[in-house]
Amino acid sequence: MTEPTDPAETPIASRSGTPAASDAAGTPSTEPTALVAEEITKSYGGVHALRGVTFKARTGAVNVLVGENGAGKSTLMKILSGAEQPTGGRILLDGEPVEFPTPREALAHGIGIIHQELSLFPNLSVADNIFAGRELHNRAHLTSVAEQRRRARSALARLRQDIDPDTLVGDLPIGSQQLVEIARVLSQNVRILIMDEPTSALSNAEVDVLFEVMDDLREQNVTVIYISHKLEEFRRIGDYVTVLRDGALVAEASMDRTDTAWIVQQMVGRSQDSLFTRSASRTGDVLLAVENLSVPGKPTPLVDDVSFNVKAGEIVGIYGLMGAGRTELMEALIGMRHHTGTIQVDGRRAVDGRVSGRLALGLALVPEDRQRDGLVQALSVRANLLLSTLNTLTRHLLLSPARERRVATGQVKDLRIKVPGVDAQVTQLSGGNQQKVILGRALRTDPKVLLLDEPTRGIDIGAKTEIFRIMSDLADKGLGVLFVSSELAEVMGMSDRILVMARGRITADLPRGEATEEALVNASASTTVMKVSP
Amino acid sequence: MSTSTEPEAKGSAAAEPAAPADRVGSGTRLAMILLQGRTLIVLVALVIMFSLISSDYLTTSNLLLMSKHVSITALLAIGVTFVILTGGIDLSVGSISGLAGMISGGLLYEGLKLPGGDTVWFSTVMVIVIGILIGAAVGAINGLLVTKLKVAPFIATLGVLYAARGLADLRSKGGTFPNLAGTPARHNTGFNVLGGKSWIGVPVAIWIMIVVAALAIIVTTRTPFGRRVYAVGGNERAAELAGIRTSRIKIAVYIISGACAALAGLILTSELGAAYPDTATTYELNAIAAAVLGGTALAGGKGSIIGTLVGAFVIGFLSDGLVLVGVSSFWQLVVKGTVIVLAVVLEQTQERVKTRMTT
Amino acid sequence: MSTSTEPEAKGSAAAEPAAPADRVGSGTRLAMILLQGRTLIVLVALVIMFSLISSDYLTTSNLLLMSKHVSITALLAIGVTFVILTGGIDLSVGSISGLAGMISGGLLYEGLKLPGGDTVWFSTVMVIVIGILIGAAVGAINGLLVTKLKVAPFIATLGVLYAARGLADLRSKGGTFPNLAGTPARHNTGFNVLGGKSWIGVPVAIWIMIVVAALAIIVTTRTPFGRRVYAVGGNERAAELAGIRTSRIKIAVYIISGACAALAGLILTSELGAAYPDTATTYELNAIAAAVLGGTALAGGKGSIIGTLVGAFVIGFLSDGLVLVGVSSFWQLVVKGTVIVLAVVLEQTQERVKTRMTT
Amino acid sequence: ALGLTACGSSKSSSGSGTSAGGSKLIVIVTPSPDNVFFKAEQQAADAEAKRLGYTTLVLSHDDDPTKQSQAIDTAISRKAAAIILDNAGADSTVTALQKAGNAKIPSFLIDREINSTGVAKAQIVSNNSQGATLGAQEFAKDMGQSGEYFELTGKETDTNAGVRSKGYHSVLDQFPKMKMVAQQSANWDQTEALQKVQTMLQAHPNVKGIIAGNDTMALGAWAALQAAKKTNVIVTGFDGSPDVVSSVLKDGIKATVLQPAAKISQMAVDQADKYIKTGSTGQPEKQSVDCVLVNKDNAAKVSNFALGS
Ligand SMILES: Nc1ncnc2c1ncn2[C@@H]1O[C@H](COP(=O)(O)OP(=O)(O)OP(=O)(O)O)[C@@H](O)[C@H]1O
Ligand SMILES: Nc1ncnc2c1ncn2[C@@H]1O[C@H](COP(=O)(O)OP(=O)(O)OP(=O)(O)O)[C@@H](O)[C@H]1O
Ligand SMILES: O[C@@H]1[C@H](O)[C@H](O)CO[C@H]1O
Ligand SMILES: [Mg+2]
Ligand SMILES: [Mg+2]
Repeated sequence: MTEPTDPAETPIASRSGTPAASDAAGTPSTEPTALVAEEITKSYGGVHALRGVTFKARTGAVNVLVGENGAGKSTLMKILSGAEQPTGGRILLDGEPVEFPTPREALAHGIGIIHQELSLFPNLSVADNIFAGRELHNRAHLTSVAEQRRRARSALARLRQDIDPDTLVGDLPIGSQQLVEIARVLSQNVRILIMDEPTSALSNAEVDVLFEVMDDLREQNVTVIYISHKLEEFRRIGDYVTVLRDGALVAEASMDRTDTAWIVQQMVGRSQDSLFTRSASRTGDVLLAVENLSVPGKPTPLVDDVSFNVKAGEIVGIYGLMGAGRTELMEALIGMRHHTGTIQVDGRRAVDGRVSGRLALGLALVPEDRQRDGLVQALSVRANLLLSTLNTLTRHLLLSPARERRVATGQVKDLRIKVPGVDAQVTQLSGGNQQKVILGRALRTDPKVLLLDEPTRGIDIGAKTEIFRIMSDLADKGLGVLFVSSELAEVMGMSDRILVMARGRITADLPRGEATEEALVNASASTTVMKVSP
Repeated sequence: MSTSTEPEAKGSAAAEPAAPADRVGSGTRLAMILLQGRTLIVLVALVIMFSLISSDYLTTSNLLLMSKHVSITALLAIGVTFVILTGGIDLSVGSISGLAGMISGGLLYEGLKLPGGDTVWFSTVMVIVIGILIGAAVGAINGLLVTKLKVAPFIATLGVLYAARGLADLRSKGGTFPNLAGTPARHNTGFNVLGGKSWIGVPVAIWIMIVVAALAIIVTTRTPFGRRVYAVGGNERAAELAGIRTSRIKIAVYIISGACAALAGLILTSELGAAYPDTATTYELNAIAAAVLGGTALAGGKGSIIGTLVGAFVIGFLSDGLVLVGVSSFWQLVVKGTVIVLAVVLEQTQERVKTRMTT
Repeated sequence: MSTSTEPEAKGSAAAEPAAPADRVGSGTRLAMILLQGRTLIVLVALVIMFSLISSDYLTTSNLLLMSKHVSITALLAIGVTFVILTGGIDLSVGSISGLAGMISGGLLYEGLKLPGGDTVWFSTVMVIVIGILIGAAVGAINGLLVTKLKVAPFIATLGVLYAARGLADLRSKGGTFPNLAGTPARHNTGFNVLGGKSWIGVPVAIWIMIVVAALAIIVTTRTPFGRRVYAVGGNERAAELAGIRTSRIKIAVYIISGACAALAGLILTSELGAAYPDTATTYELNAIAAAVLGGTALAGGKGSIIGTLVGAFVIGFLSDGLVLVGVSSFWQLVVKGTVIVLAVVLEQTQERVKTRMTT
Repeated sequence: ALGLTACGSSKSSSGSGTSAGGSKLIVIVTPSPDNVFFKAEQQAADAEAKRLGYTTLVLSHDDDPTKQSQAIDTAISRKAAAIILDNAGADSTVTALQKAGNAKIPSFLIDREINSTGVAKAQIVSNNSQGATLGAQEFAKDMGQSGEYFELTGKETDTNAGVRSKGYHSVLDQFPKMKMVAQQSANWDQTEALQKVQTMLQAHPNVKGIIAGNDTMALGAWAALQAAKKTNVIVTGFDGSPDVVSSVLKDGIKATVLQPAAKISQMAVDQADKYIKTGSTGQPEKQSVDCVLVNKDNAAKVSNFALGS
């Protein structure tokens, strides 16, 4: 089932796609279906998230659901798991109509879900998280702490994780949190398992383990519904694929009858030709020079004596495994973390430790966790876009809404952000468009060096391509771009130069030509420090 | 990773949109805001009800009087709204009113006694300015405690609630400054203007409320600072990353709150013609209630000055109405509590109906 | 979707870990909790300081007396802690104490007057049970307002604060029930045991506090219900998605809070030997302060009953100590405010030092 | 050093023996001193006690019986020789005083009575009923025995509030042309009186007089009248506080009823001293001191709650 991982085959880098190999007609209709969503519609006020979708999940198979950001995938899953109520349509379980007014009823019917936005309790231990809502207790109704701990450990062991069940979930890196959430639903012995982008924060090795577990589940006749934006991944694990576009089902097929190009075409509604590839721009002077930068941490520094530079017109990728310290490096650069060492931007040395000082110097960061660090959820798209540059918009000390709207609308057009209007609340946008809003805010500060931390996490191919195009355009205009990614294909396709981090250190600095997959993977597991001359 | 859905935020799901202005043209805008106002219906209902019971309720003079009483709550609530918008809370406003009243009252009554035995007298304007500065300074202490020493706002301002009240007591050793008339020779007469005089038929206190409210509306909806206040309350980390100096913003809102509280305290003192240390005790609850009633979410990031004003009017018009129609003070409490809760419930029902209508 | 980082949560970053128990063996566990206690150092410092000033402070009889005073705050604060852990707030506890005291006091003093003209008398135990049930019922109203009518907890409980106090007033038309001794024939003597008697030398009020605290500790740390309380406060949406009936949990915590408040009110009433409607006015602030001082985060999900107890002891031992050594009531306020803030600051410094030590 | 409370240092109190009988500490507990009446009480008691060689601890209960009970606990802890108390509630004070009694600490009540005898060694109060009659008669006279008036009553839990209101009505109800058009409690509080009177004036703009249960409320009422430019309305208070007396002199408030606050405090301390030394006060428990009407005629002779000659 494994697809070749040659980057040339992945849609990001492929120049031209094969025309549709098969059609929706290839759908086998004889397979037994465990769960059917029939003619489901869902509206949020004026937004029609789902328009009469009939989706079938085949028993004992991995049913992949794909589609662009905002296609309605998560909404459909929320309805199937009782977290949302459909505006119309019905759900059939083994042919019987069922209703799930709350998640409890869905759970009672053996439907478990891993939500796209983690739904964990940061204030509780791993074991408490795994058993939240179905705590084990003895006859005196006291929690069976030891038993919970034991079972939590074994659920995690199934994912080959050695996380202490007593750790607070809030203290875990986001990847481990995702694994805890997976362990939780695995320990529920569900017969239908919904996974909404479960691997968005996982390393390749962890994904491999997860897929082994999914194979086991398939053996046990568990029905899996799997959502992902990572093509090579879901092609590897999926049995069936269903494509949603703009809230409607556009195609479904048996996975082996499809190819990448066909899927992408169904998703975006156009052929793959328009997808983007980077051609390197000319590099100029050093714009960002970092020397001996360290971020203290326990037991070892989170960032350990790192030196590197980024030149004008250059896109530098930082690859590494989760926990390598890349986010901490980015946060130190932007002034969100205490650090030692020197940072120079375009020859000017950073003295002010605050974010405002770093912005003034010409740095801007698009953070990894857009919900936590990027968006002000209660504010409009416009307010979010303009938040860093309010002072440039005043006349006589006052903001002019008309002017704000004009500027924001321009930015929305430039970045092709899909919005109902610039005054819409930012949470009404899909993930990819939210990401573009944050990118737009960073760009408005006129950065010399743009810092992007996992800029494509959880966003669809179309949006991904656009973000790459923007990065590339910026580099062409003479900006420096430093971006963190955990996806090999992505760093290799987009970077002019690749830094690899491991345990807080830079372990490789490879120009595009020398950056083979093997070299990157080796360096990411390495402990030897690369000496980089700035 | 997602943090908890703050229940307050949920409870006030019906809150007005964060920045209610600049949706539509300024003409319709006001109408929309008023229609959206969560408690406006309650206010109208109250006025109708009381005017049916008593013909003295809906008279110009009574409306002016009630508005004058409202101005105290409104000033406190406007200041507190700034703080709540950033996600903080200010319990110290009542005490700040008391302290500012005592400081200014003392300056008018006995001047500033220097260690040498001399006494310095300040002009009325100076006395008022000093009172407001005292409020701003106490607010700054709140802000510094919250930002620099990282004390939770509830605790920081609760501590200041006690300490400021204690200082107010200490100023006069518990006693009252009974006479704030001043003497012409010292240029400190006329303090009674704040709370006792009118201009074109409208009490000065109401004018002050109008000016402060107008400024606050402009600041919250039309200035970078105001936008930053919402951003800090909406998502502090994101605000920080957007280059906003969140500490500065927070210190600023506590200063604003302190200054508003001091102004309210001066008006109260001026109206009474006497300063006593217990002035405005427990007024913080009314102020916070007005803000929350007006749609400000305690979790921060949501609310509006107009909403707060409506909230303050509901509380004030209700209290005065009950006295006017002669309800016993026990029933006053019961009715007040019930109306506060009902106002929110009613508003939410109305919101639900509206949502249903638009879908 | 993740909501804003609640500033309170940040302010109390030094809070004890959510579930302090079940980390390590129960022997070391207590030691760890005590060492971690954010305010314990302050408590120890207070005791040392006052005993140096006055030899009457560190005597058994004074410690018992102070602990008895603490028991009121502690009972209120334990109940409030449950509510705060879910991310709510309960401002009505003081009023509930007053109402429960008046209801029980009235039953003892004049019985239940039936419309027909007859009077029903209840035994002391029944009177106490009724008082507690009244508290639980008012708590249930809070819970229903918050969950079913989606009123923000601050507003819902503020409304109930006023309404319950008004009802307490109405029960006696503002008057006091002067004599709660009961008569043997009616089996309603002995009410004074709650607040006035001792058992093996320790006042009954302290025993009640110990029992309630022990139960609360078990419930919060060792029962599924307790976990769910933390879960609801930590991430309400996630709790909902995990199949937890968040409404039930919330209603339950308000009932617990109401019942605890009623118990505190009964002890107060018993101690005074008379029920008056103003009993426990503004005690809610002290109760919430104790909880927050003890490390409970107002954003919910973080805190512990033990922390709350320590918080209550700090507030009580401080107030009593200041009175005992004869500090003027004005300075008492200033010192109280300062110490509350300092306790949090000190604790945070200590946390920072600890983090530094472990790195 | 700053406290008016000028309390005795703990050294002297603990050094003076272990038994209550040997203590030289007198604990003085009153409501909040922001009413000058209580402040005068405190100061007079404090001065008298010091004059007699006692150390003092001055506390205030802010009209909260629970706080009062804790203050009495403190007196017990400090093994006070006597307690001088202006109490927080006629009924809710009894148990606390019994506690003190059990600890062999005698209590001497001033200003307000309790609904129980045998608990305190003395209850020295001004004759509120007699004073109210005086005030009401003067009020009726100033009103010309006809017209609409308001009454501001004090805190319900304070017996004085009820006694005074009753005393007022025993006189005023005899005049058929006098009509009480509104009655509200302002809880002895100045601001509350101000705002309530303002509102009452809306409903009854033609009111001719306001009779208040004490002087702080009378001052609040007067401020409301000044703001409404209705200074021809007749106001009568109760206490004889300096601020009202000076208002009387300036043709503001018409009259008040002087309670000899200082004298009552002194009497209580003297009797406490006698009791400590001899085991008896030599007086009946309930003692009432007559009040004096203060109006324009004699106001100049009043100073600090005492009528000079
Ligand atoms: N609570 C809501 N209020 C309004 N609109 C919403 C809400 N939730 C989702 N939507 C809208 O519904 C549509 C579908 O959203 P959904 O989250 O299902 O997309 P998705 O396919 O999961 O996208 P992604 O790949 O980005 O996760 C989007 O247009 C989104 O903006
Ligand atoms: N709360 C915490 N306590 C202890 N260690 C932590 C904590 N949070 C993160 N770490 C550690 O900090 C390091 C960096 O974590 P992080 O996952 O942010 O790195 P990263 O390279 O940015 O990875 P990612 O690919 O997820 O962005 C890791 O060693 C991680 O285990
Ligand atoms: O007698 C006193 C005074 O009149 C005071 O003004 C209020 O309280 C009463 O008890
Ligand atoms: Mg989704
Ligand atoms: Mg990272």
